[in-house]
Amino acid sequence: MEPLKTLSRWPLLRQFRDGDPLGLGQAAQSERSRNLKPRIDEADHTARSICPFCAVGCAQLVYVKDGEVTQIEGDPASPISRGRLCPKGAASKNMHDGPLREYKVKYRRPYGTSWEELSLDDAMDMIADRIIEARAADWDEQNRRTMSIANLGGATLDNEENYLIKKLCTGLGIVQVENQARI
Amino acid sequence: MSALAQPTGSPAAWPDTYGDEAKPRMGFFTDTSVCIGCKACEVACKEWNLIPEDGRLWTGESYDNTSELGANTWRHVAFVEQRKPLKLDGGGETAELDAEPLRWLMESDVCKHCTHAGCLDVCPTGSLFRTEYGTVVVQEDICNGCGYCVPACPFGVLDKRHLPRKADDAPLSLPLLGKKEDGRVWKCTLCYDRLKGGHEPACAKACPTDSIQFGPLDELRERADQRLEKLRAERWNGAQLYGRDPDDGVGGFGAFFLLLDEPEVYGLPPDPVVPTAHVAEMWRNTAIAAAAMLVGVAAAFVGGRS
Amino acid sequence: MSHHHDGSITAVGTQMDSYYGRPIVKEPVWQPEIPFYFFFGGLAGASGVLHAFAGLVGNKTLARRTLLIGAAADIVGPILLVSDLGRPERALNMFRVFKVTSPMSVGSWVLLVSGSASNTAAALELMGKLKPVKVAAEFVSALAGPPLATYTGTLIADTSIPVWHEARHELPWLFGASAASSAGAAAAIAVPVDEAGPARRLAIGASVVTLGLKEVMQRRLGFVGEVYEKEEAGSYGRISKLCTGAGAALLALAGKRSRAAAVAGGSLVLAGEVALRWSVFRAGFQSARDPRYVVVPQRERKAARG
Amino acid sequence: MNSDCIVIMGSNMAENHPVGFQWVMEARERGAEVIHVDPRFTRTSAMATKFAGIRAGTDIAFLGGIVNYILEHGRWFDEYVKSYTNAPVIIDDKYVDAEDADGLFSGWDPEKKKYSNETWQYMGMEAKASAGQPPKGEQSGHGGHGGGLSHGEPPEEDETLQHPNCVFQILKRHYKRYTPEFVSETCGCSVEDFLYVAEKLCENSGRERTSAFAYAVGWTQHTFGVQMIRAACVIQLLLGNIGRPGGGIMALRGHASIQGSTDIPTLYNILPGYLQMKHTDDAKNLKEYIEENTAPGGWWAKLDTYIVSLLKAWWGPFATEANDYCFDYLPRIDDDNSNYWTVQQMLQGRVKGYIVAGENPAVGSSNGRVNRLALSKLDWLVVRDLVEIETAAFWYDSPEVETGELSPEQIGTEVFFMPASTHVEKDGSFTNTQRLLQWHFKAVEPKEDCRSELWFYYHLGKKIREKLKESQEDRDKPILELQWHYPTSGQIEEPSAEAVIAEISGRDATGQALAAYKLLRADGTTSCGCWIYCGVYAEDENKAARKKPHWEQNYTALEWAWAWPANRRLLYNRASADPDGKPWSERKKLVWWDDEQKKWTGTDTPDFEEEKPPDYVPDDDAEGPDAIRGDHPFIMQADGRGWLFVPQGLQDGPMPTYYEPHESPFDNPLYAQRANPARQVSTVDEDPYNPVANEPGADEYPFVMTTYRLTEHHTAGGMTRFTPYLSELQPAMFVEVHPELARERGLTHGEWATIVTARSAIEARVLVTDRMRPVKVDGRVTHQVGLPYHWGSRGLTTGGSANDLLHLALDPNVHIMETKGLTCDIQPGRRPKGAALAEFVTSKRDRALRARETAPRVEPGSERST
Repeated sequence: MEPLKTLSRWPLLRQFRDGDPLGLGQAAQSERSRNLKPRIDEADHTARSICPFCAVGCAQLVYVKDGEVTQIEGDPASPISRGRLCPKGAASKNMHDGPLREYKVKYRRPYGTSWEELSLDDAMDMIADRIIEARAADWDEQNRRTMSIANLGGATLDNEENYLIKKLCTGLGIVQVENQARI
Repeated sequence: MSALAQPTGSPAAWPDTYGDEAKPRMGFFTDTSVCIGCKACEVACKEWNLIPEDGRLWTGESYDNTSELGANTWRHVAFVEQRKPLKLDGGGETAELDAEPLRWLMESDVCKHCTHAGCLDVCPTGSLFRTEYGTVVVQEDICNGCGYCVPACPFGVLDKRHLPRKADDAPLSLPLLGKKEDGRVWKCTLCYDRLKGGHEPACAKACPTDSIQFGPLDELRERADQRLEKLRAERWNGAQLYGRDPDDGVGGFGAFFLLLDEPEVYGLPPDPVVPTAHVAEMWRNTAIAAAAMLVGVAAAFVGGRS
Repeated sequence: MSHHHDGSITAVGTQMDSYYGRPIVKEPVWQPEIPFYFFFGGLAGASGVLHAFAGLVGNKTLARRTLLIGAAADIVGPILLVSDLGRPERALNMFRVFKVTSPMSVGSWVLLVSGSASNTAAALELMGKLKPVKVAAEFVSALAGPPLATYTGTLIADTSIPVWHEARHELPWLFGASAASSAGAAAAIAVPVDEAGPARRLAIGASVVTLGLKEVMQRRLGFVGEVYEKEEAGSYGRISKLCTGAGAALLALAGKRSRAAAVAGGSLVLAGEVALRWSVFRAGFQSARDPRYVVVPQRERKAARG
Repeated sequence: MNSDCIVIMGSNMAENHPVGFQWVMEARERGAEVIHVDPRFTRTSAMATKFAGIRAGTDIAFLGGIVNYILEHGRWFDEYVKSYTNAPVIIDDKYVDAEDADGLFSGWDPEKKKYSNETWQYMGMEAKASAGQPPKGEQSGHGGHGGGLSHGEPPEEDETLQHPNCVFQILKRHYKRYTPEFVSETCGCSVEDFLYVAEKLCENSGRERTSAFAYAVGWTQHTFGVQMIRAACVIQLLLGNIGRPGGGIMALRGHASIQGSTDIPTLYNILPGYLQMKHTDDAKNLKEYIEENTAPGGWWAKLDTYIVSLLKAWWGPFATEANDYCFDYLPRIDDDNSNYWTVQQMLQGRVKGYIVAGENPAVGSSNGRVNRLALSKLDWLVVRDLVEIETAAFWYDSPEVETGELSPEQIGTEVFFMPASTHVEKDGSFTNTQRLLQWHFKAVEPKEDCRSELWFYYHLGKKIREKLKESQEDRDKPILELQWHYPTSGQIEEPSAEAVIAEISGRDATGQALAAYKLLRADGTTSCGCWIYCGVYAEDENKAARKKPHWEQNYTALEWAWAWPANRRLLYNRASADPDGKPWSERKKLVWWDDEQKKWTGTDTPDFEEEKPPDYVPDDDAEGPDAIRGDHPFIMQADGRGWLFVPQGLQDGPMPTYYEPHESPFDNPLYAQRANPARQVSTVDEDPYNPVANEPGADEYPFVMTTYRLTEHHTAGGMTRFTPYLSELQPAMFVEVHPELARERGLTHGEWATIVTARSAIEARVLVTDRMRPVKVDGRVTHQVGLPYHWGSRGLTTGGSANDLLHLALDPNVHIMETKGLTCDIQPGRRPKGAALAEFVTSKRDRALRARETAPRVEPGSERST
């Protein structure tokens, strides 16, 4: 008896039948509300992470469902942050999936007036070529270095990334390696 | 109704309508004496509740560019710059060029989850309801955007969302029914869904200095009393609890505050009363007016047809 | 209130008895449909009563025409209401619950009863069928009429808008009188002069009561009532006074003799009553916009309590 | 935070490190004094128990005043000072103090504009050959470990501290003039405010109590930034607040891994673990390098093991004893190849290619115009970021394109924009401001072309090596022999970050993960990518990834992540016990000598050799850690003592002394030498300076200007101005001014103002507030103009870049620019648009510079000050 069942769920009836005459409490609760679950409880997995902004190093929990981040919040286990985050840390997901995030390589040729498309692999190839050329054209053998290439950035990156940058640049004789610590 | 005419410390439909499912009444105690005005609460709330960004207007009102609570702002941090001492016997700044020391008050405002909630009382659809936690929640699957709760709230908390509907929420393509804006009313749910999963509300969890404390209301009230005592002993200027008292015009707040100045300084009403406190009297009055109208119309028939 | 004393935000903070002059309660989100609904709802309700008494005294023309006017207004009313909803497709959620604390809920049910009754009666009248059912429907419509005409006053009074809430004693009376005046005026237009006596007298009498009540209300409101002198509420108020007064005078002086005068006078009264609803409607917005109307009375109340 | 008094200075901690600030708030609630000393009344000041407002850039006057207060009133912690600091050490009698030479210490060379530190040495100790040439460009806090000190303990000291040339007496004389009145007149604070702070610090120091300092870039970003921090060191050493719980000097750093990127440096002058890069004019081989850089005592004595292990990590089997472990493969640097030097080189077309990863110099660097013009001179530019930042868009969207100075058609720079991965799209570790390495796990795969820097540099290296593999060129050997093999996974072949951190941590010849840096060898049997990180991968466990909840551990939480060195949470914590190894007090105990077990123990990992007893005295020929006494806690220093007086390692004097900022409206109240004589100034035309002090033309730029961050944004805005939830919180660039200044200049709250220096002009909305205090200095009321620096032309919220107004005068030790105190003018209304902007800036500047020509000031330290 579907219709009867539906009728019996009518809040108006429940109101008087179930002792909520003013209709302010449970009688007014919808099925959706009754069955509500926090989406963090529905996550496929949770990655333990660290906030990418300042150097306090607050711990984060990153909840993932169907390959997408569904929530980022503080990790209470951290002795440093105890689950708390500042507005920037709290906006980490908004930064991660923000409307202006770029997903494709963009290329601007010399004297060009607009961006062009370029595949990632071609871009990598071209950059490798540029480095090899610049190095060959301006090599200081006495000091085993090239002064024609510089690399900037590192304070927002991982230790492992900084390590590879310094290692690769040193191997290539690039000494002008700097980051925000100077700034 | 009688319960409303004479506010008491307990909400009208909680815990009784929930029987065994009732939970302790949960709430917030927002202690502004430790608020650093970082706005983490605002952002954490938006992230969790998927609230849309709603404009980038610089106000010049100190560091507050969110301005007020509304459909898209469920936590709002107020900033008040004053030439007043933070403590009554000195402290603060005593620089030569300033006649008076400065203080900068910050307060994270939120829905009060009143014991007697005007919005809840007047909602004609039952979209607003009192949950098993004693909190007041708008059900987004029920609200039809009648807007009655908006002026009913003594604090101006609720508002209608005028931003476009989401793609998966297309309006019917019929005249009158074809509205493109969201059109529903939104406000703080005290993270109803998180509570159901045993998690603390997003704002309280994020708050770096524990200015926003979450817990069973009874405990929070006790804690607040102790806190006030401490601040008074330390001679904090203007320290007062706001909404802690179950005997006030809304029967006390489920989310109450420790302020450092009068409520109106933060944009809060000094002595809020739930409008439905007078509803019985209003219905009586309406009934008499209706009867009077009957009599009046009848009187018009005295004197014949022309 | 908060003047930028020396141009600095700090000076503002020190003097602040509001938060940067921002409103405390929210302005209603209701659109123009609502004051028009107040008018048509009142017209429908009072017409039902007028119809019933006309039937009782055997004034057939007056009875028939007021029935049709009432039924028509009972159709227009709900359309206006649905159109105002943020989610019109959820209009039926109004009948999810019945809440005595919500004048809008009660009003929705009254409107449902009134509208069904008056339109059933009107349909049967036009078809000339099922007389007993028609009479029963007319009876129901007449009973629902006075609440329909007056509840809207209580609806807006049951909010936190100072100028509405503080006028909770007058508003149902004012709206009832305005409804009666509208119904009388509409009937005075629609019915030949020699059968329109009761309608005319109702229009004239109710108009006088309306104008008097508004005056009483504004005076009693005092400080909070000053919005009626300002901006739109003031303009509409003056238009209302002028039209209603002139219309009633015209009806009184020439309405008995000249159909044209009756039509003109009735129209002026109708216009005046529409303007009245607008005046009250806009007064609510103005009252919400200025935080003084919230803060000053509440502070006085708080001070008086000690 | 177990402090009894916290002085936050040069930092706006509540705004910029809100979550760290919870500990300060807890301390305040426990009754600790929280003091904020700052030019602005900020959200930090609002939380403090005391705020003292000062003029931007005068911190050394304030701190020097505290030193004087301590010394004048006998408030120093006598036992600590005598045992743990170099206060008793007698200094070379040729040393001349700045107080006796109008602002110049002995050793100044006016030609080279540099100091030689020969006369700053400990009496009787020969300065080593390299001592006149201190470590180059080291990062603050890690400079001057004593590489140049000769062997053994300082030969001469006076335990009574009475010898006229002992450090203590020099200190006393040096700060004699830093009276409360001097502080008040220089900083513009009241005498009462100053005395309050000084007294609270002293009250809350000693056996039973400790005080801490917290600073950030408010101290580092000055032409005397390092000396500001040094001044706090002097105070903390005198009060006995270093190495003790609740004490210390806390650096609050601004980026997730700015500490990590200094430890494993993406910096020109150092190799991982603060090892010096090779210089063009020194060390011809490994042996010389080791000799020049090794300290006689302390952990720096083992430098040979660190460098050889690093070379082994990089060149593996190719690095052999026979070839000096490929030491020759290391490129050499000049004295200065730092960022702003590079930018100036770029401007002259000497740099062809530039890779920018996760940084936005077009907005974040000083003098934005110079930076953007420099980019336009490149052949190619690679920008890696999450969004299209101003640095990527400079060629079509910049103030210079607006003024017509640049146009896309004339810019030959080839630009590659490479979308980067966020922290949730990659594994890796950040090192936080407390030296804690914390791992973040990948949560989701990066989309489309987004890639981590690990991927980018690894695959770039792979491609380059592939393309060069046939090369016989000598120059290509280092890259071809580089150990560049990391396991990859997934469709995009992401290299394993864990493999990289394992390499950083180090292994022995058998491939066993190393447990600690003391196991490192100089014989090529160990490899280690960064000696201070050695042990983070001990037992083949990624210790940075440890996430044991804090409630399952004591408050030091040693099993949460991993701190360098050796998981020590508090450095130099041997100082938390008295010379005999007993805690100074029950209340402040942390690490102590357990006489029964004959070892150091406590709640933290002892930062001391575990079994070295407190009464240990080294033999004369002891080396390395063995040369440090059992009662000398500062084990990284060659003499194991905390340095009140720095004989070497600093470019601008052995003790902090007061100088005005490069640009300021005032003369130096102490000396004819107005500003730091050793500061670096640029020589490019694009970086002109405002006339200063009482020079003619200075009135064109009469106000003190300072720049800063807001809670709601992050640095140059790349991660926040493009983020909706943050943009709406601070949606416009604004300028903060006092009501008096607003009146004086006709500025209206909420309207626009134009701020101008000799470099540029920007516009901003006016926020009139008492928080931006004027100061009375030298009897003159001077206004300060406050500018947040997050904005640029792109993103969801756009606005003028405050950094466009800055100049390129730098701190001589670390080459950091002066952002915190300079001069400017402010006028009502929006700035001129297009070509009129350049015209506006230039005409004002020309007026100022022409006026200055009539009477340019000359300082003792140089021919021309500016």
